[in-house]
Amino acid sequence: MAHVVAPADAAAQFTGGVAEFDIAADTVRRLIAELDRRYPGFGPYLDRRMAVAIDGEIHQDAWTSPLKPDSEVFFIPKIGGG
Amino acid sequence: MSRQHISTVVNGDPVEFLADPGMTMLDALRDELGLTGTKEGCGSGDCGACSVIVDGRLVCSCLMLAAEADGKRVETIEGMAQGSRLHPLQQKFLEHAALQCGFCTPGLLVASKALLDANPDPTETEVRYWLAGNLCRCTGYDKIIKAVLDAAADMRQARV
Amino acid sequence: MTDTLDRPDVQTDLKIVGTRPVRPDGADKVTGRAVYGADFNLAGQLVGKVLRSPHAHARIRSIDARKARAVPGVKAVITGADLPDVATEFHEGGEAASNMRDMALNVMARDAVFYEGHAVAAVAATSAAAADAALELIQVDYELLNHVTEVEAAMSPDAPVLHAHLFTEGLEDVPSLPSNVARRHKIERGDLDAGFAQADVIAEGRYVTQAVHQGYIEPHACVASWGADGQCQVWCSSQGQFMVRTYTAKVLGLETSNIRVTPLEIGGGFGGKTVVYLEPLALALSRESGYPVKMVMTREEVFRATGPTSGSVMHVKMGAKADGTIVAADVELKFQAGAFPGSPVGAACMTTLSCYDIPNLRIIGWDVVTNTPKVAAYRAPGAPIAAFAVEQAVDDLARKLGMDPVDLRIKNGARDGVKAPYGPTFANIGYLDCLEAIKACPQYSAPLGPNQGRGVAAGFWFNVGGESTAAVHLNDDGTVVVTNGNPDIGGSRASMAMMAAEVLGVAVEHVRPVVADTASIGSSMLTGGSRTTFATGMAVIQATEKIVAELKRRAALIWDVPGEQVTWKDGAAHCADPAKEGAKPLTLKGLAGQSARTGGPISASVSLNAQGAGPGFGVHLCDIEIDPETGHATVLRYTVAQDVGRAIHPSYVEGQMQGGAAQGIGWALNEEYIFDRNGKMENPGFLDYRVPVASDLPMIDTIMIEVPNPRHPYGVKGVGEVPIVPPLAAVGNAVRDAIGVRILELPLSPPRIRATLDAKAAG
Amino acid sequence: MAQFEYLAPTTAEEAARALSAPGAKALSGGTDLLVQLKSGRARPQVVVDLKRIAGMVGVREEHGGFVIGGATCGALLGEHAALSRAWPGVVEGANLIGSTQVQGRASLAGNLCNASPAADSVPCMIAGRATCVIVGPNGRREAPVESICTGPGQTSLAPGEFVYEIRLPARPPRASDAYLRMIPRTEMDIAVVGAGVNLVLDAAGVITEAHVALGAVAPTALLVAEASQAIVGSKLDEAALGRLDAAARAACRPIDDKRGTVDYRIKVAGVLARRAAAIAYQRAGGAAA
Repeated sequence: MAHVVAPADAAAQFTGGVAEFDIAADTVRRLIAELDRRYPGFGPYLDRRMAVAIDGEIHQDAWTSPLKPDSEVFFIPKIGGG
Repeated sequence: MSRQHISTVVNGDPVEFLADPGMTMLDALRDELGLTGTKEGCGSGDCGACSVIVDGRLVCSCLMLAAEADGKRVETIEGMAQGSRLHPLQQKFLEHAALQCGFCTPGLLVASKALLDANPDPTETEVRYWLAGNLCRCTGYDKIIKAVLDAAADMRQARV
Repeated sequence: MTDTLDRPDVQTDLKIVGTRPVRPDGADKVTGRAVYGADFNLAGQLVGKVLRSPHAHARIRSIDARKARAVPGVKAVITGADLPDVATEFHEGGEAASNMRDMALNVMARDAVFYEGHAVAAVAATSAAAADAALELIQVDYELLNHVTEVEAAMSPDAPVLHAHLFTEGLEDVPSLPSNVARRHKIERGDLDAGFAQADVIAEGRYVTQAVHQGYIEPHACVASWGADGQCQVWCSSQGQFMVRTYTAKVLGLETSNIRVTPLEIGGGFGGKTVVYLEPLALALSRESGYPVKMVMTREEVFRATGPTSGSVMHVKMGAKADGTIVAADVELKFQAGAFPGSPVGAACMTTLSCYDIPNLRIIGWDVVTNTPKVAAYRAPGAPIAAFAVEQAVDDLARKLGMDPVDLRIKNGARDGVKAPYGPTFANIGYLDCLEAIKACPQYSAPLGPNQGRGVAAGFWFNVGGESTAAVHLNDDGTVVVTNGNPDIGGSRASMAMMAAEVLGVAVEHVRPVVADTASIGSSMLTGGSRTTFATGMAVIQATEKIVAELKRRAALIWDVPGEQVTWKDGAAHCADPAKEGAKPLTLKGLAGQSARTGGPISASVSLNAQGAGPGFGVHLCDIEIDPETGHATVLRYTVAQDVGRAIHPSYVEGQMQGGAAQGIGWALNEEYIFDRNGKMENPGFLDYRVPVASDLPMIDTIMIEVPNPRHPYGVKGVGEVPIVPPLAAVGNAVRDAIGVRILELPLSPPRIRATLDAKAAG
Repeated sequence: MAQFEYLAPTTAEEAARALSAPGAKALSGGTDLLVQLKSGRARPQVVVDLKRIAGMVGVREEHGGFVIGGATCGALLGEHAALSRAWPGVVEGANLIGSTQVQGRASLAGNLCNASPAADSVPCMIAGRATCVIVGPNGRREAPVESICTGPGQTSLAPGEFVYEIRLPARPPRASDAYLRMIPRTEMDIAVVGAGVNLVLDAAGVITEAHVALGAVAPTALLVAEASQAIVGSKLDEAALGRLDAAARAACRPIDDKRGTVDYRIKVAGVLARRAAAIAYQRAGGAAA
């Protein structure tokens, strides 16, 4: 079960404020699909706006990144640079 | 308004071109003579990227009419190296990594040459105040000042 | 395909990485031969110019260009109506995610103008004089609207609303009325009230900063050619030719294959050249005129119409226990986005407390549109602004606790295993090492004279990985070409050549780095986000490793030995097969000479999405002297300590540290956008927009701390953006130390410092 | 850049005739004029380059004083040893205008006739009691420098008139001057406040003659009589400096603009007047104040 945390404002908009979830998924792609099933529209929003940090490491576009059973997944706004 | 015939000497070569009265020396160098090494950063004499030497005097070519160059000697960045042998300032700027984007570098090299022609042994402060009219946004000036001081030392050495 | 390196051991016995060769593109730059945006010309090109709005906010009723078209020499006139009405679509072309509709509207207005300087029409003519004459004859019928520039004014309910379709995102309940607040960002952790309840000391402040510009010396410039067959070409200076291609295609509604963008040298960007302004207009003018079109911005246009970074109002409240443990932090950030949504307040929220391990925190960020030029990225976008507030609140805490400001930061500092406020757990970070380095540096203990002060401040930036492509080709004589898609703003060609040379084991002079156009190399994200040496470098290393693998295979073929018997060292294949005793090593030159017989040209290309960009930390120390009678501030001494991972070319890493510090010092002391009552910028030029000059600054001392990033073969971390984060607060803390009172509003100009001293004297 | 005709007459009379034409403007260093041409603030039909007229470029000593050609650039003044010794303040003012590059072009007459209240070279010319020789369609006349500027961008010159040369009077012994200005950076800015002080001392170090002129605190540079009276007869002691400070502040009629506030300019005018006086006093041979 991956422990997932989304930013408070994204949660406010789609999940009525719930920002932490536990989801059984072995890839980020499937994890996002499950979130979209629970909160319609949340999946595309996460894909468009969010980068993913898995166990402390940021992946900008990481559908294929594998998840360990006890992985900690953070959704964080995509980061631009100057 | 008729175009004016201008004859001048650029980097030691006699040159002639036609100039609208409103054309600046910078426009003439870049658009008429194809010497694009001298750059325009502001057009108002506040950045120094257009620095050239006219009759031995360091000036902003964007604040000078092309017509005023008639009969004058103009030195630009393109004239600093002797063939493929770089001027000591050009070499030191490379060795010290005294440039990043390089856009201000031509103006700074011409201004530094004018400085060392007038003052072969400047202090750090003298270099900084002489070059205050040449803006650089990338380097924070540190390596530029060190490169100029290093080149000055080499050039004094060479003169001995 | 994504080549993900899981856990490579960071190599340490390196021969070229860490040296300081002269950059391969240097000669052209010091002789004036390098070709920047405005230096490129095409035969028969027209001069393109833009008509810009004189009003900060107005509806466009109509535009009459008939007289303009009649001017002799005018070949094309375009307005918003000549460009597609682009639908809202978020696209990852350069920065995080840009709304294509907003970008198109910023390139040229359609129904309304949202800032003074907003493009409303453009002309192309055979001469500048004809183009100028035409601009003056374009009649635009404006309906003036109320405007607002200041961020808090724009947030108030009675403010004029810029976009009727704009409803604040990120709120619990979707608002019913449109407003100028595009988005609220929120990060929370722990129990804020409980945290503050434990605090023995509180530091609080309302901080204000103004919009500032990246200040690159090269104005935007491009040449564009629309072929009769619809094939378009663009030559321009930008931070990413692929970004220009993507955005230009979107704005003009073209297929990407129909646009080829050739990168020219770029005269500075700092994030400001990560969007398009002129390229779509030049192409549209070229289409209508049938000629190539060259467009070059004036310095005034660069200030009025290209992205500054946000002006801001910030509230910070921090609490600490007597023993120095920071227990709570409450930060609210209100940022100008300019004419369209998209300020860097999100990144500011994520970075503002990231140097600290604070259990209870709340960070709120407001993205607010205003009638000012659309904000663009400026080096670690948003982070310097937020650090100006937080790093001074921390300074106040240290004073109230009677604690050394560096010790307070060491006690609460982020370190491996600490969870960042925005989520991930830090690993392999050198923040504490930077703090210790500053504490030990000579400046920290040097005596101070009268009216002098010392300030310290810290800074963080994520650094970005992202998509990069690199290709390596072996030439017939054994020399090498390394091609990539990232414009070289600060010496990255040198780093690419060094990394390839290191893998090959040859001298860097034999490796020629090239920045290719969009049709000659795989796609690459732009140069920015401190990513190039990390991500593109990784692609270069992997591509070169493929070359070495192929060379070993070719050598095994030549020696007719099993592949495992061949090793690669110091630029040559060595044969370990006992049967081939005495076989001479096969050098690059030798293998290249026989490549036809062993399988053909030797080339390799790698495209990847680099993961694991190591975050960067920096700590700055500023000594300043204030003239109490004039309020003039002089920076006496400045030291920068920064975790640089592994410096590939140390001179250019030092250059980033010094350049970032100088921009931050300018931002702190004298730089600001000044708007008059009509929302018109009063200082659109380098005379009154005061960037630091050579005589303003001391030498900037640098301390490079190398804590390698294991996700890169040589341990590279991004270094370009962190150095601009601390200086605003380092200067602010130094001024506070010198005059005994804190000034909470930038810039710290002489009039403001003198007024503060007078108020203090008046008690 | 609007189109115009460029003329480069070789005699002053020719220049005066050319400048009498409607829409004619004089060009010396060009560091103000070209900026105005490009921004459209100036749209002349004719530009008359004065630099080829004999006497317009150069410095010569005459009857103990100095005569400076109207088109002489500031850098050249700095290289003239005798002038720099006699009039350090005037030379300082000229050599603070803009950058090294600008000082390679900008002239005293140009700086004066551009009539910016903040012109760096004007306070010390006024304090030095300099006069200018003006050539026009009906001959030459001489006028004190302070009579030239009548308001921001306006001068008392009649159509066709231009400043042919600046004359600095002979210096008595123990006389010197100094110029200071307040700018946010260390170079390149327009003066937020400027102060020029010219002093003559007697053998005992008592100030027998004093002239104080302030820049950027009124529509034109100001010659402040009360400031002179505040220090004449003193050895520039604290009391005298205090009176000078007050007199300077009282004379100011500044504006708020993007470079400074009214309150700031008034206060700093007093500060710079004091400091410039102290430097001039020291240069004139008085003990350090």
